[in-house]
Amino acid sequence: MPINYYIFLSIALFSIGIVGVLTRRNAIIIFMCVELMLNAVNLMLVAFSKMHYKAALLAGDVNGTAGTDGQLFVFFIMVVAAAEVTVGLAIIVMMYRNIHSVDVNFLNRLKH
Amino acid sequence: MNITQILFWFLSVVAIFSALMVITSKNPVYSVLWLIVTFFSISGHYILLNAQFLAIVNIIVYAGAIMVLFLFVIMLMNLNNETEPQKHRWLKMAGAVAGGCLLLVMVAALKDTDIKNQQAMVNEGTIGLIKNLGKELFTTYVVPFEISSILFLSAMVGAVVIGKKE
Amino acid sequence: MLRDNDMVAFFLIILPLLTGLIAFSLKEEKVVKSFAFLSSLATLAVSVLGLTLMNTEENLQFTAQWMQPIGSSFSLKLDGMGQLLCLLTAISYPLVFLGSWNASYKKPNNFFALMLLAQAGLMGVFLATDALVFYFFWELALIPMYFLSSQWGGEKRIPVTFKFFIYTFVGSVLMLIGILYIQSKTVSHSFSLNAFYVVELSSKAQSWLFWLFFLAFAIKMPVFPFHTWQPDTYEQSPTPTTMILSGVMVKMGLLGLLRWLLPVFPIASYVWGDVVMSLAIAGIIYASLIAIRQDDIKRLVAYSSIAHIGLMCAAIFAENKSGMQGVMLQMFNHGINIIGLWIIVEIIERRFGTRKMSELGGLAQKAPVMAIFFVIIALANIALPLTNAFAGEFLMFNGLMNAKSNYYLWFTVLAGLGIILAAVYTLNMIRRIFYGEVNELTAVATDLKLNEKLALGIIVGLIFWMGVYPQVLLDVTDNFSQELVNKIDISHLFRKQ
Amino acid sequence: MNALIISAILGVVMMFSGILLKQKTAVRNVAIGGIIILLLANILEMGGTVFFTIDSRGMIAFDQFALLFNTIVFVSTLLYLLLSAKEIEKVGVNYADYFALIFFILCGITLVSSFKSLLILFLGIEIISIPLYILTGSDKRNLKSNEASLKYFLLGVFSTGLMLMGIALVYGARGTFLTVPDPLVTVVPNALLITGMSLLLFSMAFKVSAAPFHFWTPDVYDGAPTVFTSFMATIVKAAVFIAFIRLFDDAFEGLQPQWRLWIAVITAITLFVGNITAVFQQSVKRMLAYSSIAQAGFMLLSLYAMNTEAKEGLLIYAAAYCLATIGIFAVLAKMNDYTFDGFNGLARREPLIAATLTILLLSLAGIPLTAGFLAKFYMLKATIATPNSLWLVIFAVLMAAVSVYYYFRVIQAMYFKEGNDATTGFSPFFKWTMVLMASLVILLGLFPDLLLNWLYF
Amino acid sequence: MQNALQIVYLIPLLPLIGFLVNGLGRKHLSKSLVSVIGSGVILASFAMSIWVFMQVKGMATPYVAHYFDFIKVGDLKIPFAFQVDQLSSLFLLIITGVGFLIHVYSTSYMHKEKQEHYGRYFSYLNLFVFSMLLLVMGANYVIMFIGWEGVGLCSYLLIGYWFKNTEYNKAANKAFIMNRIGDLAFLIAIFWIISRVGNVNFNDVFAVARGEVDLRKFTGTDITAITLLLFIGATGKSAQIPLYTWLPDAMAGPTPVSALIHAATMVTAGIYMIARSNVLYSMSSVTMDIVAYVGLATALLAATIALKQNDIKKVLAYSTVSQLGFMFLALGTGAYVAAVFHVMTHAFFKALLFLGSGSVIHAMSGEQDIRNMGGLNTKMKITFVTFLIGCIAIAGIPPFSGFFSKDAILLSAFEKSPVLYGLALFTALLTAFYMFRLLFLTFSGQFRGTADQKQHLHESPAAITIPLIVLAVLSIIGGFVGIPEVFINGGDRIGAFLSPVIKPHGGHTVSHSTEYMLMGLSTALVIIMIIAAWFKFRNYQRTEEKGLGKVLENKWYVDELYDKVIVQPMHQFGGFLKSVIEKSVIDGLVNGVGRAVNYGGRQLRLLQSGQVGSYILLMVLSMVIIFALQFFLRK
Repeated sequence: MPINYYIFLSIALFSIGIVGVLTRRNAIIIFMCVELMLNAVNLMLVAFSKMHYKAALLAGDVNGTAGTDGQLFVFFIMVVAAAEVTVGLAIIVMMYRNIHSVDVNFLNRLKH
Repeated sequence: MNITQILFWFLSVVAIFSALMVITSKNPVYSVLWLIVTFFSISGHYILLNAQFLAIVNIIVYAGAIMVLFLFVIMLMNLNNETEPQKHRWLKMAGAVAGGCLLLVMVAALKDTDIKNQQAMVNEGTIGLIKNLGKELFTTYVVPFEISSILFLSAMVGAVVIGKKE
Repeated sequence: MLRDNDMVAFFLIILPLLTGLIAFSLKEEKVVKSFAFLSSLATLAVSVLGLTLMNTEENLQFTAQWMQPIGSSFSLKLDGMGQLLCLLTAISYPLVFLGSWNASYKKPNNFFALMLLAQAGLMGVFLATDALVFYFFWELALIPMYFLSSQWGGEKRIPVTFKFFIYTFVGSVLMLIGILYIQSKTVSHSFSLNAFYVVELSSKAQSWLFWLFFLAFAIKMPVFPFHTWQPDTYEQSPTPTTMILSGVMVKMGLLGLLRWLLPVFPIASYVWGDVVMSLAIAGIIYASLIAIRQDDIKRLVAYSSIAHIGLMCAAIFAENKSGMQGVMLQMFNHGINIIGLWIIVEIIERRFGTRKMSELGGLAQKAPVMAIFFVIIALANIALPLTNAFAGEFLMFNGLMNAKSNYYLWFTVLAGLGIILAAVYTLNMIRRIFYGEVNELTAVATDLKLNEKLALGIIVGLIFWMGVYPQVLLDVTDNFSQELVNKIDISHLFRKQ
Repeated sequence: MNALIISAILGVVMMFSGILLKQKTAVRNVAIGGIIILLLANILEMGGTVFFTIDSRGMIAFDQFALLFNTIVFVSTLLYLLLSAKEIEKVGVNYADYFALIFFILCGITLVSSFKSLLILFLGIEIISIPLYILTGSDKRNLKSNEASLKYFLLGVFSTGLMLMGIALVYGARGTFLTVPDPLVTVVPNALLITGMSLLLFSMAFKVSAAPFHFWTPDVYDGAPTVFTSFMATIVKAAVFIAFIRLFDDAFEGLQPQWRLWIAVITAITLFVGNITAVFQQSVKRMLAYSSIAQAGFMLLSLYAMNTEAKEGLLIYAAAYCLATIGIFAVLAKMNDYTFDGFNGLARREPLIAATLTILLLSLAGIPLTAGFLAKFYMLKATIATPNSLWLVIFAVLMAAVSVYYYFRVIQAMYFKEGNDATTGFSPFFKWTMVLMASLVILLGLFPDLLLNWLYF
Repeated sequence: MQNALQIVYLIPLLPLIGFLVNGLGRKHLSKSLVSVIGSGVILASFAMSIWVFMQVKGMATPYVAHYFDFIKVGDLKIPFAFQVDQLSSLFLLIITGVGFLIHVYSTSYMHKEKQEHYGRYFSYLNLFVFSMLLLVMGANYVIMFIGWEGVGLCSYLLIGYWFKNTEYNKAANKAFIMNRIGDLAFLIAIFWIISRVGNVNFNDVFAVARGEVDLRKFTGTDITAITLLLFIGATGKSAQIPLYTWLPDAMAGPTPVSALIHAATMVTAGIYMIARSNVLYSMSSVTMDIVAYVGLATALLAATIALKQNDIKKVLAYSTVSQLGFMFLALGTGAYVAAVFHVMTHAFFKALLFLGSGSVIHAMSGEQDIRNMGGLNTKMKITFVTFLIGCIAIAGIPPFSGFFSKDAILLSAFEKSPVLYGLALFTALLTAFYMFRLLFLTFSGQFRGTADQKQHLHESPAAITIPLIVLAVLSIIGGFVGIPEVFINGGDRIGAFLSPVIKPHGGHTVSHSTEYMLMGLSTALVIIMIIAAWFKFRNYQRTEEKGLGKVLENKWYVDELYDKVIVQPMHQFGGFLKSVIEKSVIDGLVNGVGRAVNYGGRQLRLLQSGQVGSYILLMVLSMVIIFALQFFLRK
């Protein structure tokens, strides 16, 4: 597949994630939209990984591992995302315990 | 148009549609579910790209573990349509327009790259197999791998600190 | 090679610096007062020593390695102007301490320590031949002054001195940019003064660099219209601080012009000379007219100082030897005179609790000695012949008259109006404070105390000495002025074209 | 490598020390001992003694620059712990865990100061960020702390998203995550690379709180427990700066025409927003938050100039800024009243504290004889050496003059105003540590070579 | 005999010593000691001056004594040097001689002062003499200027001698400031000279002016400018239009001071200066005309004012202004010698008149208004007689001194233009009229003062009358040194004496018969005026002045005009600068920057809304903008 398709698809997903972050007030949903953004990145990385692999093959590097790093990076992103989710949800829950809401607009004691 | 292309377009449409549903669903639970759909379609793309390991991990870790965690939390808080806070209409518009603009400029920027004619190899290529990836991960990438354990440790300590009752 | 003599410059800085730091730890008021006084005397001795050593073939230089990688070194030089201004600083301090001996301050240790630190800073500014060192001391002199004024000053001291601080700070950081730019253009990437003198700058670059530097100096002097911090600050500061501020510190700006501006940007100085002179001379008249309308003695003296500095600034840009020598002489003499005035103002303020001329009067009956001293110093301040300021002003006017500018006659005449206006406000001040009938406030006045007499006596002695034989100071700076005039001579550029 | 591994181990040690040691003093001493070990190990590595030789396949490079920066960080952390470790007690019950998190952050800092791969950068940033989210929210019953934590988290992960997108695009263009690409493979600057670089620029700007990505900073710094604000506003921020400059120096040097202007614009906006907004603040803590934005603006100049002086200057800046801000925060943490009025009359009650605080504030304001001056000096010097940058320099110094305004408000309050707010006592140890801080600031201000010579031996 | 010139420095030094001793010791020295020192040093100087006078008589070139370099900058060398020649030695005599008499007079006149003020007074007098000697002895313009300002200072100090009185102090200030205006012009002239000649020594300057030095040269403009500036300086010191108003006010000082400073010596400094610079003046006809016209106008104006003044000293003061005007007329017509001659005779009779008036005031217990006097001739015979001699002398009746000097001036005016002559003659007649008005009002008729004053009327003591007598004698015979050639062959001794300094200008173009006729005319008219005055004021009745009389009494309202046109506007402008420009504009601008920053801070922090959504929105928007610009700019 042409790499452009993947790029545009990823960017579209990424932008949808951003729009979600911008349009929602629920902290959890916002967080989920960020996860969506991360997944868009993952998709793009995998696509690039295969693109570089193909390029390496075309260049004659038959046994090469070109492109594995992209997929491994996705792996690390997942690891980090998991860790983030742990911490993030903990924070959201802590917040909820205190103000019984997950609405980020309630968060305005700190301003100016 | 071969089957791969058909699958590609199908998965793309599903992914985008479900992503849009994530951000537009009023009920948080639906959002989670649509997000899971999105993840599945992305996993489909992985499989299409012959990145089987990632496809599986994506489903297990993301759709399986993480999203369930989200679902748990949402259920725990008993969030639903009624409790879902809504932004002002024009704020939403502003957000959508801003995001749309970002999409536009990025697309505009990237549409003419010199790699636009390069292909991503689909259906073939072995690097996405767990054997290759595992070898790489435990040789070249062993240092980052170990480092990510520190990340987990700190996340764990953090979760304990935040979650522990005083 | 470091010769023994070369340490003089270093001692001039290190002596007040160390004693200043020590003074922080002294608690007893009498002790710290005496300590500071002795320290200032020691500095004076060193400075006089420096003066006597001037006849050696080379000027006294001190260089120590410091910040080598960025092209700086801790280098000092006791050239003619340095000797003169260090002498002024060194003389001022004992006079200030002596003249305000009777005043008492809370936390005297901090007060005197900061005074001494300021002295170190001033000395450094006058001696530095490395732009970075110069900048360091420039700020170092400012900080203690700020604290002195803010802590021991009048009612509105905090906003007023803060304005002073920010104002000068803005000026100095702009100068810092200029310094950095020039440094980057020097061949050896050095901050040394000599490298600055030979740096090749386009006339356009000179122009904007000129203004960056000039702004810093203009604020410090201050030159109209950058002067508005000055009367307020002088008014609000404790008088010993005001003495140093007006007597010595404003000379930093003049020194800056003479050492760091004119020789580094000869072309721009020539091009912008008329503008600067116009500003300076506008300032003379402006400040004098305002001084006429003042009721507060401190403010009056402050405005008169602006006028005097304006003349010096204008004379500098006359760019000839007469003007330079006049400025040199006047820098010293203005310092002496204005310190004398402040000493008396402080005495008046301490005795009567007011500085309003409208509330004073008839002091000459009760305190004739004070009146005599005041009249002599005030008249010296308006440059009566045979007092110290005359020769300086004479040379400055002569410089103006011989300036290369097309408007030299106008400048001279307008600046000359300043002398007339100076007479107006000075005589009115004398009349309103000392003459006329006594009122209930001044009826109980007493005359000067011994220490005050001593301080003022020394000042009056200097006034006449320098008035009758100014040559003694002119000789000190003669070489310096000549070299300066040679450096800023750009006539060879015109010949080429 | 010494520091990386030892700091990770120390993190684990601290985790267990909470269980094993009942005495809080003991935990504290372990932490302080640990940081000293860390420091020594790092200094030994600077001298060439490496305990662990692990092949990171070119992803991590502990060069002299990184090691020196680590030293600065460890010294700062040591001083931070000496001054503020006691204050951490007040935050919550998980005393040892906070130290553990701090050590994990240090581990992250060693990563971001020495990365050669975008992956390591990413991991390092995350290792720094995740504990910080926690530390920010560690005062659990305080709503402000909660709020700060959640804001920081949401904005943080958003910026992580941007960073990852950037990394992905750069990977797409270059085919590798290494920041120093194979010189044989020349990649012409294409849209992919530039977009990726820009996204990395944005996310790094976010991390260093450069305007207009700075919005989290005041709220988070204000809401977080003061001791942790101190840590994240200084050491962490400096570390991210090092990462920033390393990233752009290594990876995007060839793209300078594409990013230099934007850095300049961001620098100017940051300076403006930071300084101007700080002017009107009533709380010293919030003022310091804005001031940290302002200082970031100055540090960004090093990025803009990107020459030897800029890099040296950034080290000095990091040191100067960390020392001064840590000291000020340490005092602030002991105050009852965080407004400017809370400092009224401090000079009368605590002359030594006031004097040292004054020196630190002067350093922040960039007054000569302090390290802060030299730091700014280096920045300006580096910037002025680059062509067409005069406007930026003049703007920067004018803003520096504005900064004098709010720093001096504290000095004015301490020295020139009367007040009787009884502050909790400062122990002699605290006082002498403050004196040490102030002396370091002055020493560094007089002899920057003491620090910089380490770079070249 | 060479010695006299070698120790010429003693002449000014002695008064200086007197000043220092009296000034520093004023609290400790007794009054008599102060008197002895004060007068003694002047006497010694006078003796020295005579000695010097003897020696310079035949000297062809001036003697210059160089002491040290006052200022030396590059090529500019200003030596501290004295120059003794015929002109200065003549002035030395006048200054020390008249000065000494006035010192003696003062010992009695001021004896009621407190001890320390007495000492102060004498020290001021000595300082004044010192300054005046410096002025005339200076070998260059700068030393002259030093003395020039010095006499201004002493004038200031002495006018304000009674410092409790605010009006006096204001008069003192006025004197100093108006002098300073002139001084400024003088200074600029000096600088101008320096810029052309390179130094200010008289000899060098005149040599350049005469074209005796190659390379350096004055242009016509230079000469005119320099001479005009010098003349402006002279108008300040010598109380000419427009800077004359200080002199009448200066009468606030003790009467001997008025005699010494404001009649005999200081005000003649301007004459001396122009006479000294005659080489320059002769080269500029424009300046000469201006000098002549200003002099004449001043003479006329002051004479008209003097007609209606009632303060005895004010009349004398305006008379002084008027006489000085005459002298300038002489200078302007090129009759330098006549001017110097008139300076000398004027010194005698004006000092005499002032001292006489002092004697009267003394007797009248401080009363100065002549409307309250009258009939003093019987009570104060010596004073009356000497005063009468003074009046005759000033009125210009032969053979009293004033006649010869005034006649020389009139003649020179006539040579220039009959119109000038006519106006000058008219002024001379006015002089006779108002002087005799003064005389008659004071001494003849009935006593119009209070009974108390009448009781105290008495002749003054010897210390007062002796100087009067001496001056009276001088007023009578002083004119003989300048008897014109018409009368005696080999006359005009003063002209001959001064010829090395002031080159005699040709010879008279007027025939002897015309000269006789003019003399006769003026003498006759003067006598008629005196008689008219006698009839008018023999029995004076006080009346209110109306019309022109009132204008004259109020001195043409010149003071008021100056106040309205110069002083008040300046004051108001100063106030405007202080309260509007300084406060609102300049400081307002500076503070405005601060306020703007503050305002910016207040507004900008509102961006920090506390809302996560808006933060992200702003971030995304910035990103969009940067991206857009990035790619837009690249294309």
